[in-house]
Amino acid sequence: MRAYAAYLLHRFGQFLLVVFIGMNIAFVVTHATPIDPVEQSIAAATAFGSTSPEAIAMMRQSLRELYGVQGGLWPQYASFWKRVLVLDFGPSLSAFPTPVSALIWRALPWTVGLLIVSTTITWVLGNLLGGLAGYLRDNRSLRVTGLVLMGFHPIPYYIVALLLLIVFGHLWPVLPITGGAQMNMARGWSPEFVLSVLQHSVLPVLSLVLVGLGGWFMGMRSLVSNIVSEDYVVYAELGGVARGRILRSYVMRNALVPQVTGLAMSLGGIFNGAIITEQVFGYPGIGALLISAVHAGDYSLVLGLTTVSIVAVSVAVLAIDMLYPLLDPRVKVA
Amino acid sequence: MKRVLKGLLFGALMLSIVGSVVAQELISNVPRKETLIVENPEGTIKNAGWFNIWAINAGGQSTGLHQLAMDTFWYIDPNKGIDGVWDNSLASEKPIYNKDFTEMTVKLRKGIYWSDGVEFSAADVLYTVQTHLDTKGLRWSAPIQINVASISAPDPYTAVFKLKKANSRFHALFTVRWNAMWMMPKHIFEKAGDPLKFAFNPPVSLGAYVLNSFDANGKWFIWQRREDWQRTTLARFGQPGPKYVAYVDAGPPDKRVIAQMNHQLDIIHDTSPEGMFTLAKQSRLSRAWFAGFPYAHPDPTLAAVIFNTQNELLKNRDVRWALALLIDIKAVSMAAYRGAATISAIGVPPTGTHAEYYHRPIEPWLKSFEIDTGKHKIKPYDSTVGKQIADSLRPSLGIQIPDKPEDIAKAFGMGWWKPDPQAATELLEKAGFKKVGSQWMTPDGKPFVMKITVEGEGRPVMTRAGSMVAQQWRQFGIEASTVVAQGTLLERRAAGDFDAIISWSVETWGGHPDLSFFLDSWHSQFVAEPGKPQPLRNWQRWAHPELDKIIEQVRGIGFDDPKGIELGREYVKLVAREMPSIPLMSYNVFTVMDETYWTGYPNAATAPYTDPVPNWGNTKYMMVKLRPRQ
Amino acid sequence: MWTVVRDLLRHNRGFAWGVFLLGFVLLIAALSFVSPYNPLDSYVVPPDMPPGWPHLLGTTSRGQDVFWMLSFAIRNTLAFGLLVALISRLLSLTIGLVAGYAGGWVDRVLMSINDTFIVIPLFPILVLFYFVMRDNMSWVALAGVVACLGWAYDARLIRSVAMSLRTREFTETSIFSGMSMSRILVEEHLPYVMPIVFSTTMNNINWSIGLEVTLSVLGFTDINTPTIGSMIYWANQHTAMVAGVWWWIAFPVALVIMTFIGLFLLAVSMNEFIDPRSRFGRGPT
Amino acid sequence: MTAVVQVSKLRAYYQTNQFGVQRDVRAVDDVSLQVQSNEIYGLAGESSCGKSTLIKTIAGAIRPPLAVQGGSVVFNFGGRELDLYASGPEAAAAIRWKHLSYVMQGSMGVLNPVRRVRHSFVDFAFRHIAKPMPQFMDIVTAHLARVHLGAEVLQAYPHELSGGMRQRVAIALATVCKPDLIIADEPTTALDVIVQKGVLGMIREVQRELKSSLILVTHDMAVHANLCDRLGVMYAGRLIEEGATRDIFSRPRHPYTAHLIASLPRIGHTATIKALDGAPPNLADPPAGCRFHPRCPLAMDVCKQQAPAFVEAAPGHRVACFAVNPVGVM
Repeated sequence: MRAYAAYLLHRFGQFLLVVFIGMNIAFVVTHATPIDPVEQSIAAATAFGSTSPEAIAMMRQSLRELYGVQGGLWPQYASFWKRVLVLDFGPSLSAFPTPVSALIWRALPWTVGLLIVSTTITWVLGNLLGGLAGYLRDNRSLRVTGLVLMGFHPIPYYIVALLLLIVFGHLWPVLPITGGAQMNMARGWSPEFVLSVLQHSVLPVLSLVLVGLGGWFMGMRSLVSNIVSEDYVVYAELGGVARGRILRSYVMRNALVPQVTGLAMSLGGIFNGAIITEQVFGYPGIGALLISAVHAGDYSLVLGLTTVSIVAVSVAVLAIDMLYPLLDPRVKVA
Repeated sequence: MKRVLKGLLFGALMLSIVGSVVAQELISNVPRKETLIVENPEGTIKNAGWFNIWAINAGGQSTGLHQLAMDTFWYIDPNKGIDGVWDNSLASEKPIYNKDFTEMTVKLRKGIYWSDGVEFSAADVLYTVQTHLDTKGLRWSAPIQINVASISAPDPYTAVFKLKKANSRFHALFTVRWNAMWMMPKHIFEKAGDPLKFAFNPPVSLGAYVLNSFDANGKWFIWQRREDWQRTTLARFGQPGPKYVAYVDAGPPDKRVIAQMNHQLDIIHDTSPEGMFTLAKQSRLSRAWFAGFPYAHPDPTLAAVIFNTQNELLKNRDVRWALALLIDIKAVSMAAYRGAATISAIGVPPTGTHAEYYHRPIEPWLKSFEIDTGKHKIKPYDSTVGKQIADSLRPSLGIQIPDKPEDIAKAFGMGWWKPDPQAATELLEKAGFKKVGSQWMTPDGKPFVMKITVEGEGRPVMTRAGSMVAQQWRQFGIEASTVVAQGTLLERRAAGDFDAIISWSVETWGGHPDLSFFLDSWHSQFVAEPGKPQPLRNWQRWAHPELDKIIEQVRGIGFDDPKGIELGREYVKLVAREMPSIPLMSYNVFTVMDETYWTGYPNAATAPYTDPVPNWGNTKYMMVKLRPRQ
Repeated sequence: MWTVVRDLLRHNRGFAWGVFLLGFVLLIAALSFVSPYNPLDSYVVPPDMPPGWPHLLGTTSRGQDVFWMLSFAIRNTLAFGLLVALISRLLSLTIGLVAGYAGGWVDRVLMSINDTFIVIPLFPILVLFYFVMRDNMSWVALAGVVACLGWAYDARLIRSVAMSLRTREFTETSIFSGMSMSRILVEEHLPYVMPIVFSTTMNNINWSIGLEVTLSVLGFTDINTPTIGSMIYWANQHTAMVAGVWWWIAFPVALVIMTFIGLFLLAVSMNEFIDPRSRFGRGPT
Repeated sequence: MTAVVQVSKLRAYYQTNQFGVQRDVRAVDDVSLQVQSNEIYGLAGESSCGKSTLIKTIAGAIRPPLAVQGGSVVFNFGGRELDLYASGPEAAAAIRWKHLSYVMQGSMGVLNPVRRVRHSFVDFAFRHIAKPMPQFMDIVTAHLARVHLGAEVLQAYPHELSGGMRQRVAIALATVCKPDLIIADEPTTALDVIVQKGVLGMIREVQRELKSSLILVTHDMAVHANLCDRLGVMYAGRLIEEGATRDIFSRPRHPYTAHLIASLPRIGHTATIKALDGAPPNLADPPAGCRFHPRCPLAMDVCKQQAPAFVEAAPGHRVACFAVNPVGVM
């Protein structure tokens, strides 16, 4: 029990460290950007109309006051941490005066949904197939599946997404290639809306799954093929324990332990994938929001998004770490 | 085992079924036949629920908001207009100035109502102007506070502006060319508190449409024709056709093309030339401004290679001219537009009514115009370039290429500067440059580096033009390359953070010969210190006493005074001699309109009544011309 | 070493295929040195020609020969991958070896930082970097940044090996014989971790090329340098897909996929050779 | 007396294929033996002489690269005969644990590390004992008492038990179904001497109670001496002497056996035993003729050419040595 406590403490420390380092990188980088939100706004606001030059000088002044972008680095750093702690990042500069948090909460559900669905499918399916493939070495269909999955594994998310876009958007246009749901449909748990959301998520999810599967598949397969020669498995077979039971409770059960750690470690990468996928399929998540925010030179929004994504990912990792001991009784502070 | 695998296969099958079989209507609860679907080039609106257009880019504006729900005194059409270029919208007549241009009186139409049934009156005008006087940081606060001393309303249908100083162009502030200062509903805003923090959701409309619904994630906005559309200014031209208008984020160019091929996007705002050609070939009912090549609508905007004339090397006119003489406009037109460009040699876009006011009258002068390379004089102008482009395209495109000179001029432009590397060499040497091996060196012996800033994916066509210009300079031995400033271009342009930039410092009314729209801001009084942000539009940061003289004279005369045209021509000759930026072509926009559901779109030949480019506030006039396809 | 390679070639199908694919890719890259065209020039050949003779893989809408462009593109892309791999190897080797050898708090500190870099979503940070450096973001600079973000995962693997080495008696003896830590690491431990370094290099190259392509396609890199990414970028600018100029996108994608699978097969087969218990957790970004 | 297991002409090789180079390690080469019911049969020999492989093969615990090349293993449980390698895996699975159980070498790793001990008993024994769960648990608990373990171990995870406890759990697990034949491979190696004694004693008790047969493999002759009824001695993958433990210890026929016994420390025996020179042969290519001849004190020329036959030298006592009876096999 004390081992568990120590373990948790350690993981939590790690969690704090990740968040801290991440935040600082984000802060430093965003504040090094030469983009000036005020100039961005003015440029955008006056791009087409006819505005006299003195007017612009005046506009610049009042926007500076409005956005409150004056002040040195340290005060900004301090206020940044204050904001992180209360998860309020002030008003967005490219959608002033709407608070950043409002924009993020609007987009976050889409990304989180996308991630949870695709990651679950990927991880479960990948481990299941991988486990079977490792256990039934000479099953043809599994061999083939393995080859296909491994073919996709090394290809970057963008390329896979692009291929899907071309196939289902252009050559055989049966699936929506943009947006998160049908236009002008009332949001809620109505079957139409849910169905529409599902339909729009097929391609993004598919691209994430296709890339992801291979890793889990191979990991699980090699793990399993090592575990089947472990004493306890051999012994169980000598003991005439049913094959299904052996596969489940002896082989898979033991192989899952490292795979769960693997999941925690790869969440960051998966998140990157989600951002790119959203960009390709115009999915209304935080990926698209982030990129447009960077374009608009909107510090506060970029900071908010980076912060939220780092915290979100780390929390997910922490959650997995906490569940880990349930899976492996031999928990020790690693 | 087998069972598990079967299960997996089944799952995959279900997935694809969810996808394919349940193919739905594009928009739910709105009949497609009564809906016009338009691309909003702003893409996804971060802050969808914000309709207070008077707060500086807090939300979207070409989401249909300023096309369908806003209105103000006057509109100037970039093309011919429904009846004339000038339209009195909320005003019942043209602006009335006193003789020294220190007071402007506006007569308002009667019987115009807000969508919530309140009548529009001078009270709203007063409120709008007063609010901008009292509040800092509203979109039009600055120009109002600079110009307006006071405003009064002798009667509910008259507004009188007392100006701080003479300004013969003050009405421009209320004259829609893309947009202008819109009227605020007094009865809403006066209850709303701080006008900077008020979202104005749902918007109360002064136009013929009112908001029906919108996407919280900012991907689409659907507007609905007002029951009482007769009580809006548009009613003078009859009933608007579409019952619903949807402004949507159509994604990247190829997705737009796909969408229109599947008749899910009636108006594409802009696409690549290749996309345009594809639609022309494959989509039977897709239409563009020109029935055939070059298809695109020439916006009254002059795409140019804009130099930063504060940059040491580029202060010298000879250097600028040398660089100009290295450009083969035919290749640039090819690279940027596949030939579908309307070129212009002079500092005015070759569009709308400008050709007859400027390009044609000025051509004799251009033909005789000489520059001195130091070794000898050359006549750089070649009046046949437009024809050459047409001829070079005719073999591949055949009949759709016009052969009547005036048609060619309309489609491809008239003449341009002929490439003359010899003269360029002489000019550079005159300026103290040296060629060492294959590499040009600056007077102080460093390699001659030119970085051309382009916007990248934001404006593919301009990016392509930039790369071609860079290539031509490079081939001459100048170390030239392009720099992508996606998203940051506007700011870098203002900051003067470039050697040369592909952009536009010349934008005009299009329909009206007056040039003050951009020219006034070229006065040397506005040129910023190097490194300081330059107010629009003199991006080249170029000052010249003769120019200042011209501008000051323009300020002194009326908007419609024919003398304005004379002064305009003076300006044209001046910039031709000085070459502060190299004019390339008009900004041609490939707006593609699908006639599957709607007909009556504007076009160059038979219905040039307005600009089809849908993010223009002026496109409200399109609605009354659109009719469902029979 | 060579005998190993020979044996692998003869008896490991994956390895043979990997070598074949990469060989092909490298050949194409090498051809760029004899290209008749300057990759920066456009409109040197008639645009939009479908694959055929004399333009094997057709020509782009910018009037460039796809085949020769491709040879430059893949060359630069590979160079990028190698550079990233090189820098990140140095980082992961140093950190992995030191952490594994020193153990104790040094190890704990290093690994905490390490895990941080594994967990943090890198993409947002990369995009930010682009916007700080803007046009100074040459692909060398980009390689630097990517490398600095991409060492962590392999440092962990190396560390685990180093830890096992530490307990071997030859380490003890060299400690007693008064060798300095750095010498022990370089002369005694490095040889043992080399195999794993090789195999992780392959994965790392894959990963970094993946990033390069993605960033370029999104327009976050210098578009003047022809790479696989910038090729696709230009194709998108000309809506090549809908315009029916499929060869402009298809061939780069095909070639880069070949590269990925080739490198990947090498990594897998090498791993089987070194240590059958190896895992591949990370998916490319 | 009926034979519980009948092994005849059994050959099992380790076949490795390192980059195309085929190697056969003849760990079990033409071995025949039988074990009677209710007897303890010991297998002796230096480590890596193939005894573990032999019983693995008997128990059907073979994994690649180990493969059976020939011969047969026939069980006879209550009159029902079963040829292990002729009949399919189902048939083999059917007898496991009910009739045939197995105690693995170094039983440390035989318990599933991530599940409680209880589950192992359920997985292995529940279906054979065929009683509702509560009774079944009572039976298990009672049986654990036999090996001096409390019920609490059932709730424990393997890593929470000491080596000795785990060993005893393994034995309890192997015996809980009262099988006819128990195969124990070095059950006490890796245990300290005290624990060893206890465990061995325990094994004997259990075996006596259950009246089941036991094949006991260990290199420790002392253990054989005080536990086994009969003893087989292996050298280089072959059985070279077999007989009643008493006879073998009182009068070893084979020089190798003699050496093994001589190397046992005895009270009052001060003379140091001269060690056997040379090392056991490489089973990849064993010496021709008698595999022992390179180390044999009495080696003759014939030993170098021919392998001696394994034949009775006295009733129930078989030996393979020319020095004992000059019969060879071609």
